[in-house]
Amino acid sequence: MPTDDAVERERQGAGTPGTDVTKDGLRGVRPDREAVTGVTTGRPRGGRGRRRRGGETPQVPDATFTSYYAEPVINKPVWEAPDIPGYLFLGGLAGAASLLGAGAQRTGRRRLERSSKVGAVAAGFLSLVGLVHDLGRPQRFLNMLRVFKVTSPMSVGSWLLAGYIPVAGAAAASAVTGRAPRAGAAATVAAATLGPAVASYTAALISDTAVPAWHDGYREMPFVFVGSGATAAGGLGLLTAPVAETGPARALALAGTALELATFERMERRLGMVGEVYSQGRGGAYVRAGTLLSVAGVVGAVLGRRSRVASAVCGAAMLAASAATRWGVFHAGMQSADDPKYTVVPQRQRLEQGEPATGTSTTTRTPAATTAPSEAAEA
Amino acid sequence: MAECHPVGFQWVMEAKARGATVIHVDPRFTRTSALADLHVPLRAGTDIAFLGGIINYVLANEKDFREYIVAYTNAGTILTDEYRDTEDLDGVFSGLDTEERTYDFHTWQYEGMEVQAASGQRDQEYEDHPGTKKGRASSKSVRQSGRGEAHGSGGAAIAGEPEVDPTLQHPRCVYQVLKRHYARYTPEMVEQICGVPQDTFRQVCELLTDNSGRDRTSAFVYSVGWTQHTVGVQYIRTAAVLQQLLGNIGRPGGGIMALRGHASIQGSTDIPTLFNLLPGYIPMPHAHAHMDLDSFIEGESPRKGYWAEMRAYTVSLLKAWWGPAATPENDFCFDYLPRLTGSHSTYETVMAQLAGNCKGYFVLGENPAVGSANAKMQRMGMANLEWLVVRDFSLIESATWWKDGPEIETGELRTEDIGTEVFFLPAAAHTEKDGSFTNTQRMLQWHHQAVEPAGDARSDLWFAFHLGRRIREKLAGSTDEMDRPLLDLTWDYPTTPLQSHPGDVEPEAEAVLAEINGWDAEGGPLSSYEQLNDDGSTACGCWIYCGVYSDGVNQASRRTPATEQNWVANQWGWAWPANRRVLYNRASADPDGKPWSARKALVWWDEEKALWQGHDIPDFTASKSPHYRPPTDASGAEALAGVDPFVMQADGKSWLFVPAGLTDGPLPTHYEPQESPVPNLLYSQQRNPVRQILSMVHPDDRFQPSGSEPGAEVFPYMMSTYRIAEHHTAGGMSRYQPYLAELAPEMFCEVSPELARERGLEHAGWATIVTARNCIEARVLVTERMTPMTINGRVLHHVGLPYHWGQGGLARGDSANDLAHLSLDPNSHIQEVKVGQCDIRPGRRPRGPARVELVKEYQRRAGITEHTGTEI
Amino acid sequence: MGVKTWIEEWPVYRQLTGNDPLGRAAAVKSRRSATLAPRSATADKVVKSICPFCAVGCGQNVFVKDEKVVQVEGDPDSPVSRGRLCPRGSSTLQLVTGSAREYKVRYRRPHGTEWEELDLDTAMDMIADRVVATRREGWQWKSDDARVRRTMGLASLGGATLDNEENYLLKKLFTALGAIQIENQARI
Amino acid sequence: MAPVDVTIGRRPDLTGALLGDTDPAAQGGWTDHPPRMGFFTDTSVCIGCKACEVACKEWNAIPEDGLVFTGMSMDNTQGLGADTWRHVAFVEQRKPLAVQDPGVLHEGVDVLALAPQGSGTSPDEAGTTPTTPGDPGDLRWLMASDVCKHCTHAACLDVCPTGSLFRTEFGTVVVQEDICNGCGYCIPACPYGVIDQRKDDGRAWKCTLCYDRLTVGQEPACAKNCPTDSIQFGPLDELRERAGARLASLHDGGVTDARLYGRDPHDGVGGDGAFFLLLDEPEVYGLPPDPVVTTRDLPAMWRRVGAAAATLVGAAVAAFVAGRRI
Repeated sequence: MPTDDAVERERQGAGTPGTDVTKDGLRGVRPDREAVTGVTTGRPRGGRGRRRRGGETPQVPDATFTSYYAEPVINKPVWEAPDIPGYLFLGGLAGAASLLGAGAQRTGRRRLERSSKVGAVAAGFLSLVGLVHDLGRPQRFLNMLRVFKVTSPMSVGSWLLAGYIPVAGAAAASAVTGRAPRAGAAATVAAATLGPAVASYTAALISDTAVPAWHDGYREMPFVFVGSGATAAGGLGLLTAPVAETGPARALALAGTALELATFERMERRLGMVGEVYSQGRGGAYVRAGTLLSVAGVVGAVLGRRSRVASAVCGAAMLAASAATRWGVFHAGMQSADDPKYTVVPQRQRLEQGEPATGTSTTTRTPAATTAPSEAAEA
Repeated sequence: MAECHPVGFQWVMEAKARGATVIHVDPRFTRTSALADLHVPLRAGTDIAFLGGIINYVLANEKDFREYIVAYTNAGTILTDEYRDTEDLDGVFSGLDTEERTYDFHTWQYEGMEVQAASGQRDQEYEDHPGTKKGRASSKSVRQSGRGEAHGSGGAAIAGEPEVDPTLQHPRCVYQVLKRHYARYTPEMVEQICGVPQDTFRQVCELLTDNSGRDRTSAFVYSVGWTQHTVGVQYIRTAAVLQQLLGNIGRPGGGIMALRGHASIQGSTDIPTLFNLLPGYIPMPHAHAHMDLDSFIEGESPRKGYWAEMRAYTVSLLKAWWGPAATPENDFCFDYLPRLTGSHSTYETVMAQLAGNCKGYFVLGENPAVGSANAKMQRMGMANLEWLVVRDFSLIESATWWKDGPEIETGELRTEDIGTEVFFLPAAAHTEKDGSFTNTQRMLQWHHQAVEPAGDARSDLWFAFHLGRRIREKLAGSTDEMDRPLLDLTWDYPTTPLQSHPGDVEPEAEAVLAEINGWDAEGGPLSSYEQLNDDGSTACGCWIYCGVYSDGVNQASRRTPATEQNWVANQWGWAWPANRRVLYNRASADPDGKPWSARKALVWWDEEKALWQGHDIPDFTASKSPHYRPPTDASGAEALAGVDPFVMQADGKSWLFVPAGLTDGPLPTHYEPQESPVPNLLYSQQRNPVRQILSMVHPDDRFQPSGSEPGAEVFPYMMSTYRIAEHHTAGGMSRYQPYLAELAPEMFCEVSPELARERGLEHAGWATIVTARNCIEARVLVTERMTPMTINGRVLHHVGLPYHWGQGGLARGDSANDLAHLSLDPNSHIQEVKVGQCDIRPGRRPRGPARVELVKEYQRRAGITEHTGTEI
Repeated sequence: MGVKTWIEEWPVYRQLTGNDPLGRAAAVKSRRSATLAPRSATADKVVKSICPFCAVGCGQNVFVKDEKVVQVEGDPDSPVSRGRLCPRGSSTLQLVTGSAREYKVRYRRPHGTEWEELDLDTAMDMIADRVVATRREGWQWKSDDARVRRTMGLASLGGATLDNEENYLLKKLFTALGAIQIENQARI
Repeated sequence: MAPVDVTIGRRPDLTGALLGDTDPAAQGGWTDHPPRMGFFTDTSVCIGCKACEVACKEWNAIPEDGLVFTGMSMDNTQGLGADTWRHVAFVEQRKPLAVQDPGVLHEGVDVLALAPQGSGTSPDEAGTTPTTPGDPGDLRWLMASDVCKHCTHAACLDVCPTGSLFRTEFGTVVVQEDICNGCGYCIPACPYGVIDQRKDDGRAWKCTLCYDRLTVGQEPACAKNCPTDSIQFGPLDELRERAGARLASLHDGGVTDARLYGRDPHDGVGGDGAFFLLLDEPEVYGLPPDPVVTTRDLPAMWRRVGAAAATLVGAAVAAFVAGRRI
């Protein structure tokens, strides 16, 4: 028994670390940080039977989860609604609307073109407003362009928006005024090129955090987001364009909704326990509302495609659906950040399965190969 | 220690790193316990039983360091046959006067010797001393005045040579008396009294004794957990007995270390702002008819040891204070010293305030409205003053009680009715003034002024100096005899102009230090108290500090880095006496002057050089050979032999048995606290029979029934007050600061889960704690660190009460000291706040008059009267 | 600042031209970061001191800049503390410079309900007057026939937080006044 | 869209830019830089005095962080944040510390009834300071001073869009207060919950490892004040070596619970610049058991974003193709 050995060592004064005062001074100084507690005593020998009853040690019910007084492990985002969910929603709307606008221009759907382009620049701009409004120091917004960081989706997004809003604006202006059609066309192409990026980068933005429900959903989140964006853009088209021009909008909304619902479902399933935040609490309520609204919107839009009113109502429902999805994702993420179990349990499971997160494969030499672990994880 | 002195605790950790075992004995599991190897919870108030049990173990198993105790202690000294132990008298010693509640110590003496005096209570036997003029002052008043602090420098008066049996076999020798006295402190008894399981207790005994002796030493560390009891001095005495038996005094790694709570609390005892002492532990004179300097010295000082030179110390002090006015003809102005008549401690002062006799009050860097026992009485006392001066950094509770004190809320006081005139003067911080602190190791360290104080803030040096200057100016020309001491006072300190306050000057602290150090007839600085004369040719403000300004150099400001000197670090600051770091370190060598063992060498006799040498400065006459034996007519230091390490003691020995100097017995004996849940299992004597309570009877200070007395069940729980790492004492320096306030923002109490369940206390909720004095509320911290104890077959719970809070500052709450009573240690007059009885109930306390009513209801339920708990 | 400098200070430019293409370190160091200097290094003087809290007596270094205390740290030279400080000692800067410090004399007249301001000089004079009067009122030459030569009218509490020199002057003054009810925390 | 492996990294080798054992200062373009500095916090000698919390606040002039009594043992600070850069955790457990004898006995107490989630119970739902079920005669009180980990791969820094957060020449991670615009991105990015936004100020704040002091060779305030040397500061290589030796000596001494946290340069954040010796699982102290820098997955994220964007384009084209019919 190590106890007794330790005690015995101490007693004999042999083999113990120690210093002696001698006539010549102090011998063998050891710093205080080398102190060890609980090695020099033993529990009283002869046993303390009444204190040591074996076999009664209860277990914490959920043995895989302990925490520090139920305090969250990560700090919850300080982002607030409506700024940030609005930013996510409007970005998606803008990006997809730019595509719709370009297509409408190409296929000669003037009303759809105009409303999509105006909607795109307005949404893009408001998205920016939401972002800036949420800053702790809004007057320092320009610092976003101080640096270009590929590692920061927000940086990438800021540069994107900085490029996108002027071209989307130019495209819209040309479409509305009919002036400078060639420049307008070029701007339209540019906006349509940047649009998909604007619609999708926000998925990377929220996934590139330690918020379990966001980060762990990074594989599906971009598809959820572009799907949601497409639904919104389609909805905008349905709401604003005459029935004759809404075909592509309806189709886009249909595709968007299908994509969104399918990938969302897949994401929730894959997330397992963490995915429950998407069906619980405030986040879950928004997500359910989004699903209902988008399904209702799409079904209504298809069935009522001849009715201007029905189309408009369904378009509005789709916009609301897209917004609700973003609000839902936003709040679900907050919920997952607030409860330590969403952080601890998956990590603990990883460890228990002997698959800790590592960077060991960085022995690879090429930069591209640095992605290997996540690829492997995906497989 | 980790709680209250974290930086000091690094040395405990260092010792652990070197293999030391750390045992923490405390009712609570604290930060210290967390790092200790063994935590031993014991019932608060039973330390003497615990330590006494270890003494019994040592004696019964002959684990004592025999050579050490034979040579260096009074183990072999034979006592008079009149002595009766607690064994004979069921818990009291011979000489108890039950009327006066005092002991006559005459029967505690050594065989064949005349009446002797000792350091603690030297004036006790003033009346008996041959050569003193008989007066009529009550010896009771003298005994009650108490001189616990005089232990600070030790000292004892002995006339004649005691009979000694070096074989320790004589039935009346101290060793045998000790053995009989502690024989009943068996492991079984320790378990029943203290709640410490026998196997744990045995382990402590074994660890301690195995680690003591020639090759090893053990140290004891205590704080106010020991002093704040009705038997506080005897707690420390018990440790002293044990450490003597084990040979752990005067040796490296040994000793008993008091961890004191304030930067210069040691200094304020050495240079005492205490009623019963003059600087350097010279007692304040008691009132005796026709007492002059000679009879004072005769009555107070011994023949042998350094205290034999008390006349030189006293005369030099009088010369420092009254300079040219102090002449041999006028007894060096000895008559200028005011005289004591009994105890005038802070608690008597409060009674005097309540009685209307004490009308003016200075509160200087202290917060009695929170920090003193039964703080309500402190506030009520202040409300009865004519004027109050508070000097502090912030508007502490002691300055603001008249507008926001608890009694305003209960309606017991009304601001408009309070006639006290209050002056609040902002104080300067240590960074704004020069001066020295004396730390808990008796080491003076100088702090230099960094900046001048701003606004009206001034140093207390400035305050004292200018107050004295103004008073002297106002009285200038007075012919009234009562003003002579003021007008003759030497008060002409050099000053420095304050740059930021034109016209204002600051006295020079170093000049004051020079006066404390003292000078010779030519005004040259002294370097040692051995140079002091009793003819008025030397002046010295505090003889034990003599040498701190030797060579005209401020030794307290020496700062040779630790890394550039040996491990004793004598070149950092200056420690009294004579810069010695380990007191009585002659005992680190055997009688022949050789270190007891190679690995425990500290000082030793170098035959070749015929000098004491070592790492530390020898606390011994450097050239005195171990083989020196004094001639029979020698006196003073010369009368000490080469084997007498305890140079302040009259016999040069350390005392296992204290024949004189303590008011409450020559040997520590376990008594139950003033308020206890159990009867004393050792004797029928329940409490310390001479504990100090009677002068304190007051309606706001009712005691509770104890043990099996009816009504005791109304207050079923033990309580202790204490400090935590996050705050400083009464909070004046911590609760007002955001960074500390946020660490412990509210008053809380600590209770075990068992107690919480028993009383329905909610974790992180509120509880009300009630005693016969007051009730307070606190947040509840339910923690397994508080453990129930089985005492005498009954499960007992402790309520832990940190006492830092008050109504002021950022971190607020009720003051635990409002619950405490005023039952004091008779030697030191320190209150018993480390153990009491209380009730605890869920929820917040009543507001307004209902708070007072709740306390009264408890008093009624417990049947409390003014006589409760005052039994002898 | 010229356009060239402006551009050269633009981290994007530094990203493109320097060693930090990802813009995570050298390229993005700000002007403030480039000119950081700790106040413990820029102080005018370092004054040796001792911690004012408990009696362990830890060494402190007090850093002074422009006649203001700007930092208080443990003194590594001290054999007592080796440069370390506990939470209370660590808060010394806030203790001596914080907002809780009072710098004005306050006066509460008898039966008053609020503090009033008072000039320090006046306050000292008033206090001296009261000491003289109260001392005389409480004066005793004798008690039970024994000479006592003292006043019971005034008392003092405090000293454990004060310097030795301060305690010395206080004890000296109070004793000369004949006041004996002089106490401090050591009793408590 | 630019995935991470674009060719802008022409001069420095960007191997390990997002994970793995690298020299972060060199990665950041600091040539000739001093050794990487860090903390080794050995909680086995921590006495929980909180000197580090106060020293940190004094040096960095951090605002007071709330006067709240928590019921979390002696911890009223609760966690790291904008106004708390050092946080001492207090954990009361029914577990033995080697062969230390705590002397307590709580036989009749069902800690699970009092705190159903054990130490994971929030104090307001607990009847006692939440503890870990175990033998009623066991008790240990763990204390640990937490701080920013100064990760080798720091997500906060990676996601910062302004370059306010940057890697210093000492390999530490510092917020530049003259740059931060309070976007808040770094806050959820941190896998440890270290950095946070100061509400009235808007900017993000965290431990700087006393960057200003380091520039003149001074020790960070917390490490300097630590009464028992629980917080050790120095070149990371030295600290890692010392920690290994310390771990071995604790294991030899029977403190088998001791483990190092954040020392392994191959963990999910490439090793911490401030690492710890713990006496229980990390989550017991409020630390994530297996943290990963979120940007490890960023390349995959960008690819997914690219794919999603392409899908959107495809959907739009299809919509116009199909739109003629529906």
